[in-house]
Amino acid sequence: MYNVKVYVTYKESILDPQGEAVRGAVHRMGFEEIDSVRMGKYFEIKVQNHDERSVEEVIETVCDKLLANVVMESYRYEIEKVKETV
Amino acid sequence: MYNVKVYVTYKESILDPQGEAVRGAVHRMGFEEIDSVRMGKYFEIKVQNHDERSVEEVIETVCDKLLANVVMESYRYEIEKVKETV
Amino acid sequence: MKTIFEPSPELIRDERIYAQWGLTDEEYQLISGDILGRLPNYTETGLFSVMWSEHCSYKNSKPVLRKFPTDGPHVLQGPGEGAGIVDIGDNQAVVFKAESHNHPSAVEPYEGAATGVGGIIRDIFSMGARPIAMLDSLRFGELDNERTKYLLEEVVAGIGGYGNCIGIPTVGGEIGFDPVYKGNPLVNAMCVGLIDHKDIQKGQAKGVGNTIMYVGAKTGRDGIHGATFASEEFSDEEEAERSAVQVGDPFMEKLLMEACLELIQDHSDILVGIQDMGAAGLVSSSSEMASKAGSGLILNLDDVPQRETNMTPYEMMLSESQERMLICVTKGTEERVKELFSRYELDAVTIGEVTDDGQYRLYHHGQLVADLPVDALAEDAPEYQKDYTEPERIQQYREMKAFEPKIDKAEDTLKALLQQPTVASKKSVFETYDSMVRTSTVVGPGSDAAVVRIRGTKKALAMTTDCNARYLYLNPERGGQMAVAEAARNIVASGGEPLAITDCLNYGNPDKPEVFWELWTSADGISKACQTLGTPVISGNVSLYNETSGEAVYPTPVIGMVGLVKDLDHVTTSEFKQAGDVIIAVGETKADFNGTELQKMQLGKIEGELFDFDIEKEKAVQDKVLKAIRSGWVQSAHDCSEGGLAVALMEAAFTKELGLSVNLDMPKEWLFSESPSRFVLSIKAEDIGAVEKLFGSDASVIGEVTDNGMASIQTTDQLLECSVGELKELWEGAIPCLLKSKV
Amino acid sequence: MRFAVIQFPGSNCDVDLLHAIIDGTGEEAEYVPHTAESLEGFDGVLLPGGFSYGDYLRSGAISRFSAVMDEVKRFAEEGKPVFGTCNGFQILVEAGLLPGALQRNKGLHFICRQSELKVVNNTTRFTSAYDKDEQLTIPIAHGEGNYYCDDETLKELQENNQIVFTYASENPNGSVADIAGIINKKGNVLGMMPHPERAVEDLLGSSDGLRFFQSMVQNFAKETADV
Ligand SMILES: Nc1ncnc2c1ncn2[C@@H]1O[C@H](COP(=O)(O)OP(=O)(O)O)[C@@H](O)[C@H]1O
Ligand SMILES: [Mg+2]
Repeated sequence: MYNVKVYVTYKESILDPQGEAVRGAVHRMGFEEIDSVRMGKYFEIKVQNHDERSVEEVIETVCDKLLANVVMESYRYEIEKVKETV
Repeated sequence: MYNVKVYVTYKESILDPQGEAVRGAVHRMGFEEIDSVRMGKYFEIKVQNHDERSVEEVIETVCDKLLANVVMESYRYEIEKVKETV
Repeated sequence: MKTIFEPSPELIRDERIYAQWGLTDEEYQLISGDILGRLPNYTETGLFSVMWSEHCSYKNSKPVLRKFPTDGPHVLQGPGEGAGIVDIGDNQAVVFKAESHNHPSAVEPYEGAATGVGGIIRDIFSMGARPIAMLDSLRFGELDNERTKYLLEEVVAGIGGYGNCIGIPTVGGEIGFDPVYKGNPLVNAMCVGLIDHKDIQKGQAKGVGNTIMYVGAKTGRDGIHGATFASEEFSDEEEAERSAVQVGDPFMEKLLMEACLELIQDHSDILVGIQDMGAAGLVSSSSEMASKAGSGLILNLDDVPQRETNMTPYEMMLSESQERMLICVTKGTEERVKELFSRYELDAVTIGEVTDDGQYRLYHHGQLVADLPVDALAEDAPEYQKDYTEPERIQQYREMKAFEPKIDKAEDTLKALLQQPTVASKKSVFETYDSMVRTSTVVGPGSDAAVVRIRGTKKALAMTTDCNARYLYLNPERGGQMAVAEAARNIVASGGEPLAITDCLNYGNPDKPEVFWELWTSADGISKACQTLGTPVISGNVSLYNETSGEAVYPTPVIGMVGLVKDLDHVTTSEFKQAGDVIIAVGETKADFNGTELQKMQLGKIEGELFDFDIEKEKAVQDKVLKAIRSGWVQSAHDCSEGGLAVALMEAAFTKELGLSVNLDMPKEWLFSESPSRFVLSIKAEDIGAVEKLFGSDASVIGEVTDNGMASIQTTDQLLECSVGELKELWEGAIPCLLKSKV
Repeated sequence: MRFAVIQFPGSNCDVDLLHAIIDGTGEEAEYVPHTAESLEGFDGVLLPGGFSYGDYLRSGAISRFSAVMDEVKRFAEEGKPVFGTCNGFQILVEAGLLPGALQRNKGLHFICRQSELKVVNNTTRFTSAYDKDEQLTIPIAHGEGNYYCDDETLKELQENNQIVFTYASENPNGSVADIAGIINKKGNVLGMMPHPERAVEDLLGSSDGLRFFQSMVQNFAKETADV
């Protein structure tokens, strides 16, 4: 069993209207020190598998084809093996 | 300057329809080994500040009041100090 | 700071860098010779390449567009501005235009469709009009693969995402499916606005010393060369190099729209001109505004609001960041403008001024980085008369024997047809659009044309988009006529009188003589129909190079039509209203099967000579139907299109799940013929006499509406009997089912 | 009766509410910007539908920080009527004026269509012109209308008769207990996902929403007459 965390964010050059709206709100709340906010997606995925390489392959494909649109988003992930408790 | 990462996810007890939809899509792609998917939000925030404690306070307030709806979501964050390059 | 390498003018010439941006050798020589008398620098070459692209200059399509009738007594603004305008009386006018966003949507369907909607909305409010409705016309490949399903779902989500958020109801549209659109879907959006005559704006920058201001979102590097990119055909290898897509921000646009409308309506004393930044953003809007007014312009690029650092003049001028507008105001009134926009939490920034020497000058970091005659950019792109040849298939089709469908049981054929995605209910799609916001939608999606009332009057506007591209593929000229006729038929069925059209001409690569022939001859057909129906072309959009790996889409000139409903009492919908009403078939049914949904279903392709069409006859029939509606005789009216009479009858029965009992003097196959110029009406029994008298031989009573929930259709060789509820389930379930099914 | 229709940046059903009041009930209504610092002179407050701040982050999450929301809270504390539809409901919930939260629709799609509602509580100042259990046709148009609250809150809502409307035929969004609209304990703040302001004319498909606003007006008239 693996726990995978995937982070999907807009590429640097792409407008992030949501992040901008949050930044505006934060400023209106009085937190002027917050310089910039970028908003992205976050996934926690549990994978049933026993072979580390293939988990990476699976996650890579899923990110590439489904979770991110690589034309405008980039992603990164962390794979963590979980001890099975029987 | 601080880089802050905030993760907002639905509480365990709450159904995550988007995560469920992703899981369905992943299975249709043939990746049956993916057991569960939870989807959340991810924020990268830059804070201009010189006093560590107060950054935490700021982020705590922003998360509590804005970034997460604590009725159904929980959050966690990581604060990282960035070396200023002059 | 990183320095950006820009090739020198000599290098641009020697390495033919201009060619990568789509300029030909001749065009480059024209620029460096007659126009400038020197070599253009990097920025200047970029400006020319984008302004002289097909998308901005219409250099290949201008001769085609010239065929269209664009005048009429009620036309206040024809093609040439952001959108066309038609008078509807009472000092009010309707403003509308359609636009394609095919290529961006193929790359990033959600944002491509969303920004398409955003762009067409800006076209409408930049004229001074309040946008009141949206329509969308979509084409996809067959729903038999994950990619197409994804495209459909994301495009629809993008259209809804933008339109719902900004609060303009999406009231109608159409979706068709054919394999030719697989790699190159069509995403066309149409926006309709309402305006008082006094508020009509022009995109012009005039008056020496007047101020050019920039309002809305900041400029980033998004979509650079989007306009030239839209003018190039895709090849699979290029996929990786495609330029960055734009992300839409409907919230920003909502604020921008309200602020601009306030500026237009309440501050006409200081506003000189306004234009949206669409394709080729800043350069196209600013140079067109100056060129139209015969002025010159100076822009200070350091003052352009920038989202990213170190942007070059080239990048700023060509960026296609969304939700931006350019305005020209009288000198000295900048503070008033700023104050107005700041109430909407928007910045308005002075970036330049109007001059009188016809030069277009850009300054950056204190340096003059471009100095060009503005007309050369905006007006003087060369025009090309492309070669055209009739494609071979057309001759082959002429020689083919007409298609004869094989039908055992008409019921099975009907069921299968109702589940063809092009025929099937689009409810699962249009329910995701807010079709009711602004509480004026009298007839939303699901009937023929949509109807939006004009508050404070007894009038309403009927609107629709239509194009059966299969007919055009078999015969572009006749098919072009039929597209306009079908749109008009939908308007008339809803109780409206057709006013004018907008068009979105979606074709393949015009460098191919066969493709150009399709464009050339279909324009003849569209023009002829427009003339006969009295509906001039008041705006439109050309999208060429719709090909993947050398295969062009069907010639698809989507027609957006708006009609005037003179009295809300005339509003008519397609569904049967009550049992006992008499069903009337208007128009003549023949064995017309080439290019039909039935042929496609049975053969897997369309072929043969397209059946006959008579636009004069069409006009006569439409006039009679409108007259019958206005006389108050018509309970329901539905136009007969894909799938023929059987499908039209069933669609009329579905909404209220009423039954029908019909007796037809024709063989069962003809139930699915797509003979043009037909309607299905239902009327109260007491009006039979009046209706028969009006129509004469153009219509016949074929049966009645029943309340037993059964469809019973007797033909000369078979009785079709089936539960309406069961058929409806198949019809409504078809697309959701295709989307869910695993392949 | 004088109504304030609050305009948040991105509200888009403000015009519909205004017309529902003026054309539908013949009472007065005026737009009030989100920056307003007073609601003096108004007898009722209406929070419109739309996409305030684009519904970015979460619907209603950003609007609740608007200046006018402090006033809306004060107005509500004074026992005066506050009504939020759709995005207005979301804002009331985010602002803590009503319990619970609104999640994305179960089917993940925005849905716009007529819906059938049941009047569960016709004893409120917003629903007194309806019969108990009467069925109404009122449109919905939302992407995040899936009402959520924990079991304890639900129990409380039920015990206090705070559930005012439920979806009658089908639950379009996955709401807990088919909830379409709720009211606060005090009975003066009501939020619902459906749009009664879109159902005040037969021409547009239904006029079942008209009595909602008429209830507000009648009850206000009664109260002021009593004083
Ligand atoms: N993409 C769409 N967006 C909105 N409405 C749509 C869409 N596709 C179809 N519709 C609606 O569905 C109904 C039937 O469409 P269609 O079959 O194309 O009608 P017709 O053939 O009579 O023009 C129309 O009311 C139309 O507006
Ligand atoms: Mg029709």
